[in-house]
Amino acid sequence: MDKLLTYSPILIIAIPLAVAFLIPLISRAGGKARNALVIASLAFVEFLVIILARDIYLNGIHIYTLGAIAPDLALPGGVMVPIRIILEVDAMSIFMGIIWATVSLTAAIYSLSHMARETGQTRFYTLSLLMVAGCFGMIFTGDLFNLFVFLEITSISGAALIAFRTRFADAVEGGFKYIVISAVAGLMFLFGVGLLYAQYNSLNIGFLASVMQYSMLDKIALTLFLMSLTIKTGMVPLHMWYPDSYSVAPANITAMLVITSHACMYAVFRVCFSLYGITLGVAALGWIVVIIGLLTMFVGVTMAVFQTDVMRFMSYHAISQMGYMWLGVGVGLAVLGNPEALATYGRDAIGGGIFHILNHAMYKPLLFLTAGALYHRTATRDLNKMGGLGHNMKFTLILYIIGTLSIAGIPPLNGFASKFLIYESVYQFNPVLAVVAMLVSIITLASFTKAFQSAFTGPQLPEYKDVKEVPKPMLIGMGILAAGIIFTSIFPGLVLEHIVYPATDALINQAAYVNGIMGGIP
Amino acid sequence: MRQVIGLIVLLVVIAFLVSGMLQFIHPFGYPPSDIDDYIIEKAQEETASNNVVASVVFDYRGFDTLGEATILFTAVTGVLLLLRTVKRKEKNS
Amino acid sequence: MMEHVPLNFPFLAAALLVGISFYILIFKRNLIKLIMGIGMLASGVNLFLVALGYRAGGNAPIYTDVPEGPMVLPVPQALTLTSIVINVAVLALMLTMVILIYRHTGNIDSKKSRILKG
Amino acid sequence: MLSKIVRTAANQLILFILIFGLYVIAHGHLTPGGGFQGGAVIVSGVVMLLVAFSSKELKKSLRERTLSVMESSGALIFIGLAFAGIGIAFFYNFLVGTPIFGRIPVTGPNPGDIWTGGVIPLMNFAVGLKVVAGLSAVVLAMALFSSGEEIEE
Repeated sequence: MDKLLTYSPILIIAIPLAVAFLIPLISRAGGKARNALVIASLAFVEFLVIILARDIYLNGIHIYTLGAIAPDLALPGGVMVPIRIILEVDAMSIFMGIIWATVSLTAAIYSLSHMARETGQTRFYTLSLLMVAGCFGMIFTGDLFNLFVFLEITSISGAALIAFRTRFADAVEGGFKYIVISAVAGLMFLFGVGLLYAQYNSLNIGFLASVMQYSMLDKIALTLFLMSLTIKTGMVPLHMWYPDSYSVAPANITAMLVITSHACMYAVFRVCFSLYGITLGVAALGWIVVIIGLLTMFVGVTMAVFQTDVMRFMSYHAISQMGYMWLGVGVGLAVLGNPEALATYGRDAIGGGIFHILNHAMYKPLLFLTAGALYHRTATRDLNKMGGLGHNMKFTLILYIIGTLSIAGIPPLNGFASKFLIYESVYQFNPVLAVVAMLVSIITLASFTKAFQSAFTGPQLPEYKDVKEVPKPMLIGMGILAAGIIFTSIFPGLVLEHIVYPATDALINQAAYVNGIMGGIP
Repeated sequence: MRQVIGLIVLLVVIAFLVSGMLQFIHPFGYPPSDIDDYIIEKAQEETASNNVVASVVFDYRGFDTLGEATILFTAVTGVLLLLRTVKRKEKNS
Repeated sequence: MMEHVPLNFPFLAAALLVGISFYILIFKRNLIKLIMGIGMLASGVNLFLVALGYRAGGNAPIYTDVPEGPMVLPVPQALTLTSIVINVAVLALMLTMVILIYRHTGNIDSKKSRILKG
Repeated sequence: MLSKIVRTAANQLILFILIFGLYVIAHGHLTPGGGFQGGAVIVSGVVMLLVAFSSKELKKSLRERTLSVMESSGALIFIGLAFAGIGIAFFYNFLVGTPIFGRIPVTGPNPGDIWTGGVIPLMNFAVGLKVVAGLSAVVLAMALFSSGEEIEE
């Protein structure tokens, strides 16, 4: 078992890759074998992530050096510089790993029946497995150029999957916008990596953090990193592509794409906290992130109020929920400088932001999957055309209610726990921010009740009389996410203590991340 | 009018890049190179190949090349997925 | 050591390429020109990466019958190889989507072929 | 479909392009080149054939099914070679020192001996196979789609 443990970071990335290469050959034996292989491999990856998570929470950072004589040999003999690519998995990366493994497994189960009637399924499953491998690579790698390569894998497979329904013109246009934005963002990121390589001749995040001197070039590189990665998460000034791309993709692909935006946000945190750390002018950087977070929150929800397309409506809400995360972690970043402010509310702010990532990663895919279920039965995304579907789509109705209450932050459910943590800590930093955050949460609740009313309640429309409930696999997929939401709602303290706060401490503690690579040498 | 704004934006961006490049980047031809000296020196013995770039591509940073081969595989599968002739099996939708 | 060094021409060329491609990305409406702009941006960044690795008077880092003299840095060349292949993959996908957009909307002017509003 | 002269010339020329491409792939660890560059050379030969013969004829000889099998097997060989050294580490060069490809060259400038390079020549072949199959499938699919042909799936 422990042998499996030492190899688990690389196995989690390599198994989806190997299976993706295998699927075109296996699919000749029929669709059933292919689907079984996809679900089996994703389940095994989920198992690997869980045992790796347990090991990391017990004894800290986990390293895997690719191609060295021993897997944990970071520095080859007689040299103080890491030569090879090193996968560094700390509590924060495994936190994202757990989210990504669960959501990709549910999306795969969901797609078994949602995609049953589409052509080109073999290539669809190959691309979704490649996207799974790409995002795992982005989360686990400790190497900047490797982060760029896996960012590109996720973008290219995402763009092809967005444009999957080639018979609709808007799907192809959404895919084109996504690939253009990702290409430009990737090249800007590469430019920043080139700048850092020009000065320190290394690409390893841990080593760069230890030799960083904050010269003018490093500041330019930081702006390039932030600009390129925040474009991919749908920040306000550059968010117009986000609803266009995420509303036209199949529902399970949108659910996975939301998590890839979280992975880009994780990359921003890795750059801000682990690569540049405290000594950079953190207060100014923190304030920028806070202001952008507020803007994202507000514009996202105001644009969402009058949307008629249910998927566009959900995409705008996804943008506004991202604003909460930026707000929480931005406040934490702003007070990273003075330790006593950090101790009182800084750590809670970052904890709230990261806990909100976990909650958002559960209820937003659930809402997208329920919207997909509506599309599966009514073949339309227009809220005005839907009506009275609650009568014969009972389970979808219940799941939609769970998702809505959770996103609006109603007390019993988990959305409230993380938002309350953010309000409480952000209030001590600056009361105005907390007031705006609460206002946005109220507007979210209002807009979701409107959407709920137009889709589910009301008289049963004649053309939807014979609409049946969605098939079994789609319900199982949505059920897993709903179970996750309910578990986090009942035991928020448990989840906070065991998963969220270790991740927060791992993010704040840059020295541990650097020592993981440099082996304790200051 | 838009052309004028465009040219101004272009000049500002190029001026910013050129100024950044002239003052701060290391002089062309004299880069810091501690990793690369180690690789040039040890490549033949550790990876048994004369072409040091090939040893970097396939052995020292082989994981990048695996990622890159995956990117090529993704792009080919994506293109063939998009250019498939759509014969959708319309049962009941 | 600094005075006789040649002006950083490759970095100047990379800066110009990136600057011009920004202009194209912002102002050109034809989708094919947009793709050419991204191709130009990619070659600008690749030129910047390769120019980082040059060592004055260096030879190619290949030990087969190499003349005397220092060797050029191999790692930036490996990074550029990967970046070029990524650029090929991205361009292939973008061109396929332009083919499909042209087939759906009959033109490739980004203003007229805009379907998604609001 | 170009004139007969062009078609016969293309038939002869493809052989030289193929040989040169294989040379670039095979000597990836000795001279500049390798899997990607050699594969691109061979794909340029395939594009030449596509120009000389129309995409309908080429579809008969280059079946889309075989290209996808070639590409998947190339990728599987590559990741298999990477997995083979899992005993020590994922991308470990396990063939260094073994008689197959592993002779360690004399350090410093040397004329270059093909039986060196450990895993690198095998990986070059796998990547070359993948690039040839993948890019020719893309070029063929684009040609068939624009001319309204059926890309059999």
